[in-house]
Amino acid sequence: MNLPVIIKFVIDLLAVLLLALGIKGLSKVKSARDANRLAAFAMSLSVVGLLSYYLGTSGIAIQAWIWIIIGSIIGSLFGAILAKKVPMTSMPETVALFNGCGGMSSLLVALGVAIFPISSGQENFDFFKSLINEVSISVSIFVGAITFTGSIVAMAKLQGWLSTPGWTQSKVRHFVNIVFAVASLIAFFDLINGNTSSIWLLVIVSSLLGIGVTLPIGGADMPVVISLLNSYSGIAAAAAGFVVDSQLLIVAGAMVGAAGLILTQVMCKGMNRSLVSVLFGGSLSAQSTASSGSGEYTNITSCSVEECALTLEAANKVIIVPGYGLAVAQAQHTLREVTKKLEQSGIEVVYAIHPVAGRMPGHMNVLLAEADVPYEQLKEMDVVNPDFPATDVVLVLGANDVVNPQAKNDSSSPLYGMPVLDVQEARTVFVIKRGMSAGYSGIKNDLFDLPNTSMVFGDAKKVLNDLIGELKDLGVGEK
Amino acid sequence: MNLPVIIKFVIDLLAVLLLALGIKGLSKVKSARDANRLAAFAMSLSVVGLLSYYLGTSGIAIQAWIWIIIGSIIGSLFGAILAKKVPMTSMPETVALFNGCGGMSSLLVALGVAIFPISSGQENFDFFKSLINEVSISVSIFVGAITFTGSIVAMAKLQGWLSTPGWTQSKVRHFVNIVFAVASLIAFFDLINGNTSSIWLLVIVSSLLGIGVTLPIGGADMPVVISLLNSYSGIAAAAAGFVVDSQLLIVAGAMVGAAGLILTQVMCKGMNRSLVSVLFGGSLSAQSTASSGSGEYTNITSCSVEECALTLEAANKVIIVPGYGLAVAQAQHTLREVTKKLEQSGIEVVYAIHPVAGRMPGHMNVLLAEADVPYEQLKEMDVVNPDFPATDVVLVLGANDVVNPQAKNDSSSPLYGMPVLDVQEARTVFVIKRGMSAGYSGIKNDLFDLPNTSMVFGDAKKVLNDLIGELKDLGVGEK
Amino acid sequence: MSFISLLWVLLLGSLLGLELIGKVPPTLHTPLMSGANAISGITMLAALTLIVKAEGNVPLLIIGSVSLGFALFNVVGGFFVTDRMLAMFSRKPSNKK
Amino acid sequence: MSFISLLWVLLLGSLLGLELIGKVPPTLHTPLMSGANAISGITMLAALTLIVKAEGNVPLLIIGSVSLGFALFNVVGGFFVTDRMLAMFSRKPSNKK
Ligand SMILES: NC(=O)c1ccc[n+]([C@@H]2O[C@H](COP(=O)([O-])OP(=O)(O)OC[C@H]3O[C@@H](n4cnc5c(N)ncnc54)[C@H](OP(=O)(O)O)[C@@H]3O)[C@@H](O)[C@H]2O)c1
Ligand SMILES: NC(=O)c1ccc[n+]([C@@H]2O[C@H](COP(=O)([O-])OP(=O)(O)OC[C@H]3O[C@@H](n4cnc5c(N)ncnc54)[C@H](OP(=O)(O)O)[C@@H]3O)[C@@H](O)[C@H]2O)c1
Repeated sequence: MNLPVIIKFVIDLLAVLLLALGIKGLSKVKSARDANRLAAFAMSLSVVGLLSYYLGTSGIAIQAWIWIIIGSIIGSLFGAILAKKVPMTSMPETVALFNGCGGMSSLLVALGVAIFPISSGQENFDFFKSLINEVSISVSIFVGAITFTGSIVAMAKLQGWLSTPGWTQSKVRHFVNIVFAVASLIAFFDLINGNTSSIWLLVIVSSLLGIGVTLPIGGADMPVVISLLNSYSGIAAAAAGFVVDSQLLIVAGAMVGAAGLILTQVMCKGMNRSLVSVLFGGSLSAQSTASSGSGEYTNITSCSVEECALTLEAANKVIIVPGYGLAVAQAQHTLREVTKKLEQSGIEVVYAIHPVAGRMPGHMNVLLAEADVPYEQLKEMDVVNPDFPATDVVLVLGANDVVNPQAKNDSSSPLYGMPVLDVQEARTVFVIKRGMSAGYSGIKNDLFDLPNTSMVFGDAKKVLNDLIGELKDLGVGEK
Repeated sequence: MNLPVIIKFVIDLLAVLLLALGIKGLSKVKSARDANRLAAFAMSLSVVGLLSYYLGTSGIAIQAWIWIIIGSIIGSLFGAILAKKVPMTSMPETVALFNGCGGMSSLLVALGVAIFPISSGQENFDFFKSLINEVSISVSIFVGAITFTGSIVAMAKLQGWLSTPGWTQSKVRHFVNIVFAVASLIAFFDLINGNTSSIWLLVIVSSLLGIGVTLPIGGADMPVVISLLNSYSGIAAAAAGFVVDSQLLIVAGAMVGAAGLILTQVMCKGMNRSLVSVLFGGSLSAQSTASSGSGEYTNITSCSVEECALTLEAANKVIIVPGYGLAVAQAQHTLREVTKKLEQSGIEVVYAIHPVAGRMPGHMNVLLAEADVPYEQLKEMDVVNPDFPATDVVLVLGANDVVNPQAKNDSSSPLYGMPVLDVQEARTVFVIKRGMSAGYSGIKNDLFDLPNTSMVFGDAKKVLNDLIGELKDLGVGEK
Repeated sequence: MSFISLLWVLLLGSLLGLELIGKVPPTLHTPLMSGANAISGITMLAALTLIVKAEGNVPLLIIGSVSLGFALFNVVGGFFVTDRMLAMFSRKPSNKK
Repeated sequence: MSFISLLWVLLLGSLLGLELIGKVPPTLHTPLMSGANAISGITMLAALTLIVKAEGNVPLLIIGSVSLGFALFNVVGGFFVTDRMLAMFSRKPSNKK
């Protein structure tokens, strides 16, 4: 118990306090941004604590410094560049990529320690100590590998690089995954028994398990999966903490792991899904192609962009409902042009934001903020719902489930209970989407059958571009 | 690392989990009772864990068993009897007494270890270890003694056995307490330096410090003080955990200590007080005798019990506002008789419960429940406030601050911002109290000056008894 | 290392305690205080340890036994009295029957 | 004893994590996930330890350095991207000016 130990303890303690404050603050709108910076500061603090500890005790070799600097510069640089450049629409895949790299880091540390046992500075080396070491190394490898491959698959699917192969929707996948899981378990115990070579088996089968579990899950469920994998990477960090004997790592990893689990639950609830069905239910969209075929629409009115423009011109109050389709079509900037034109002719325009509209919770706010939509025009569901009866035109842009009246009226519907936007109460509703296919939940939308609803078929971005043309022809927005 | 260690760890872990759940559950109305039982179960579990550990390792001598059984039986018996017998009005002092005994227990353990150093089973005894031991022993003694004497003083003051001596209200007390604190500090360091005899100095001066700090505080602030001392007894337990090397004790003590601190804060806020002014401001009632003299009442209407009875007889809807004075007069049962009579004549009677009416937060609910007032008739402040305009008669029974309209109207008032019951909006208000003296806050009550308010002077219990007589004479409640 | 870990345990226990109580309705302040107070009687474990390790040292046995008595007075009384209070609150459901 | 204490640290850290997040508004789900993800890059400390203790073992140095790179990619990128997202939310006050 010398000075460096005490200093390091105090710094670590401070770092944990700040990290806890950071996680707590990130869950409140007011404090979120400061909390994020606080957490970042805490992380740098922890690095300072560690380095100063080694400087004060064993010292750090020049060679070590070189590798530290190389690693940090390259990693930080790529991270910063990617974070700056990536468009807001690609947030889900970006978070997945970052998360995967965190898992990879834990995996590598554990591998390194396993292959080249380092002198841990502990004099009283005993069998028990080495057992703990091997267990934590194995856990770190197992969880780290799953996190890495799972996150990469999630990213690839979200980017559209990977589609959902048909066979992954059959029951075969459960069998395959069970085989991987059992193989991991065997490798795990073999490793603990002292058979170091089975480490590679563990790496391979746990990587495969990560792929096998993530591949069948549909793109729309990805936010939940990423959140879960994020929780895993916390667990991997905690396991790495046991490997290198660091309480700070254990605490921080455990906190992130547990908080990630809670967040995953909260997210599932927000989307009216259960974690089990996300993980083992397969892709929703695959199921839905069947069920949406059976939902028969009887009273669809389709109309042209021109008609839509004419109605808009005559309106006083317009509400825009952006959804997942808008995000996919990346049409938020085009939308902003349309609404500018309308506003210039004195039409009141407001955006109705459903909490889970888009690709991730809160995604829509970010997308529209990026397109410079003034914050005052974004209205949350609870605020905007009473306004629909007094609204002339509602434009539903690539949204589907979040405007489905079934959620309120039909207690047998799987959507029942999810809060929705009451667009049907407006005078006229235009639904802009590419065809009659269902949304995320795969359920028929009663809204489309209502007499005051007209469909405008086409890609959201194309339709909006056409709309700009039509509005120009009508002289809207050109006083 | 053998079986007993593992078993004990698992049991301890479970106990901590259940204790955490218990503390959490105790803060929600729905789960509070179950949570309390859960916590009790967790405590017994921890005892089982400890005993089975010693049975499995060093064994427990017969002699030890005898002393264990004697101690537990006597302690539990007295605790259970007191808890069953004590009237609900004496809750604050009962909690204070229990709390003090917890502090005494920590104090005794630390004393025992200090006087007769026990073999702690640790082979690698070193200087550092003994330093930690001495620090934790000293902390345990210091905090334990303060908790004990402070709680006993609090109890005695609440019971009325001790009044607030005049000199404790002068600035002298701060000087005296500083002397005690410095002396404790000296004894503390002397003890750590290895001078075992100064242990008695530490015991004495920290006991005196506990008395010196608690004695000047007025009875109405006692709930806050008890809550703070409760937090201290958690700290004492955690320190004892360091002494006997028990993580369970450390965790449980730390949890209670921290939770107690938060609760103290929350309580202060609920009473519109600050912790600093509670601890160092002296007795509120001592200050108030001065300030209440300066508050001049200009328009007091006093009336007889008979008049009050006549007005009640003619009423359709009556609201009762019970306060601290009712608790002091222990008139809740008499009150119940009055309201029964009124109800029997078809008059609607409701009780308006202010959250901090009474001697402790939530005390009024308990008192009235004990007097068998049906739960439906107890209305919380927010629920009952809109009803006052449609009410014929309000009976304010020994309440003062909680019905002071200044809290809403006068931004210069110390009460400003505290939510109050809007009794002045009723047709007639009767205020039953012994004289014109002010309430807890020492502030003039504008309500008494209002034209629709009449004062009925006298002890609450006596007035209510007279009222029963008058109502009987009027034939109320005797169809 | 072991002592540092104990300090971590202390810190984390405290943080957990701070987080556990969020909003408490005023009606529950007293029962919560009383329940937490009962839990602080966990020092009974320290008293038990003292007795078990006293190895026949009679004064120590007596101190331990007295300490245990005080602690159990706190624990048993505390939980009982809290239960009594909470029983008064929870008349709600029984009346609705 | 030391290992038991570490397990306590693990347990309490998890409990604390469970308590820290109570109600999160849906708008914050993504930033919270992304911020927590950045924190999970704390494994960078393990990578650093590996490098410092490698004692000139070059393959180990390389593994450590790559691991550090991955971790810092996660940390730096994660915090930046979270900040970018949250900056979009917090236009509220700047517009009110
Ligand atoms: N935000 C989140 O965090 C999140 C995450 C996961 C799941 N979810 C779930 O996703 C749903 C979100 O509701 P939502 O109403 O926003 O979306 P949705 O119900 O998934 O519907 C999106 C609609 O957009 C249309 N669309 C797709 N691409 C388009 C394009 N390029 N141009 C025009 N239209 C296009 C689709 O119909 P066509 O194919 O006919 O064009 C589809 O019906 C909810 O059920 C929610 O629970 C949300
Ligand atoms: N409940 C709690 O947890 C708690 C704890 C601490 C402090 N407080 C504070 O205490 C106050 C509670 O408000 P409150 O309106 O209930 O009480 P209060 O403002 O303290 O007033 C009580 C009144 O009762 C009268 N009284 C005393 N003994 C009486 C008796 N035997 N018969 C008839 N009247 C009697 C007193 O006037 P006379 O002397 O003229 O009779 C006094 O004005 C608040 O300010 C609150 O913040 C509450």
